[in-house]
Amino acid sequence: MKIKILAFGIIADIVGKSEWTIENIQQTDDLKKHLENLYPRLKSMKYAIAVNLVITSGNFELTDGAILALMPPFSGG
Amino acid sequence: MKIKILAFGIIADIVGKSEWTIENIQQTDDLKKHLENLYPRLKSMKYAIAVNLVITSGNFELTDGAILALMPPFSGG
Amino acid sequence: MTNKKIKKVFIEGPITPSFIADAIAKHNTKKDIGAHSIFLGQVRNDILNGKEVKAINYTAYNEMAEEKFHEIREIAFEKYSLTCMHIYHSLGGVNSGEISLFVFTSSKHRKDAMEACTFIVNRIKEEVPIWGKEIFEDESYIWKQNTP
Amino acid sequence: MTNKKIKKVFIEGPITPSFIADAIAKHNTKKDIGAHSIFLGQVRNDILNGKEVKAINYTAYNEMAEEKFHEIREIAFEKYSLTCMHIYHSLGGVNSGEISLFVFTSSKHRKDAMEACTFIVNRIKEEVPIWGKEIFEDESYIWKQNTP
Repeated sequence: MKIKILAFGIIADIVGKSEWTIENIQQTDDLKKHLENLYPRLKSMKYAIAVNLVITSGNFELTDGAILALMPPFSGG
Repeated sequence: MKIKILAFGIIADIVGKSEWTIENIQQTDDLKKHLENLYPRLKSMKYAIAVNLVITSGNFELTDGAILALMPPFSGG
Repeated sequence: MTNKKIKKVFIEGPITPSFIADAIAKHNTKKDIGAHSIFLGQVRNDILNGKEVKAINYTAYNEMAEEKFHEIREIAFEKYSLTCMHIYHSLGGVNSGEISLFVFTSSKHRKDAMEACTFIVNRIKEEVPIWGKEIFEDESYIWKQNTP
Repeated sequence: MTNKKIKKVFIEGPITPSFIADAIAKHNTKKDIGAHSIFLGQVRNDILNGKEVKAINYTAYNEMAEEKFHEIREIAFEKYSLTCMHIYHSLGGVNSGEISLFVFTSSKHRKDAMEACTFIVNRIKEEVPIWGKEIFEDESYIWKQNTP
């Protein structure tokens, strides 16, 4: 199972990339744990996770081919 | 004692002039009575009276040289 | 931030889009501004008794109107944290589809500019002695009545 | 009155006063409009840690942002009686003093245009995935945080 990940704003800076794929992650909580291990600064960050363009809440079950976006607070306008 | 009268909007149409002077009128109520006798359509009209640029309420005592404006409801914008 | 001098508000005829663009462009040197709020009043071709309004002819009690505009400016500057405020209103003929009122407020954050703009427009409609004569195609007219 | 097609919102670089003037001018054939409300977001030269912001560079999650803009449009058309609505937002670099957001609502009477404009601006700030990077004179930057 493959998930495409997009990172935006300060999160892209922290992880050093804005787009990559990841395998064998089933749920958004697993992904968060995985990323926060690799990039400890993420632990103190506020960010939302969108899956296939919809913002998720709680622990969200992922499906193969999902596009997941890591989004810090918006600052448009 | 002389008072200068200005009429605006529909009131200028009714009285047929927009500026004239009048003598021997002491109070705004007297003026209203006087005008409503001459122009009965004014009786059913809503209008404010400003004396020297300030809108009056109730019966207002006039002084020589006052400038009095007859103002129907505003419709700017 | 208040401005004690009486500013010119009345413009003969319609307020043009290019006049509005110039007013906006002038603010690009005021770099502490984060938000502009603009209100534009446009003349509608309302149908009244089966006849279409083709223009409004505006007259005002100029002396009192200028005092009122000044008063509204002062109150708005006191009430809201504004960097800039501009008010323009047409006198004379303005065709349907053309603009007769231009209120322009600027502030650091959006809330002040937006609330001040609404406040000013409402006050103008209520308190400034201006009258609009709605003129039909056949040159007949009626005196405009504002909706509250 | 709703418009089902996704309208182009993003503009590369700043939104110019002449672009705004053109948008206003196009409405002079829509003679049932009585009121336009416009909000403009301008880039401020804020001082942060002693350094002056000279520009903001905007990026977005385009696909999601376009859906969100569309959703906001639909809700605003349902909630308010509007004749027209236009939303433009910059992507890429916008210098301080330049305009990055242009929201434009039109209605018969002023209340709908004004309330819809405020509603749309608030929704954009809260819900649309756009990020501003505030760039200082020395090319260093910080990620912008919106005031609520």
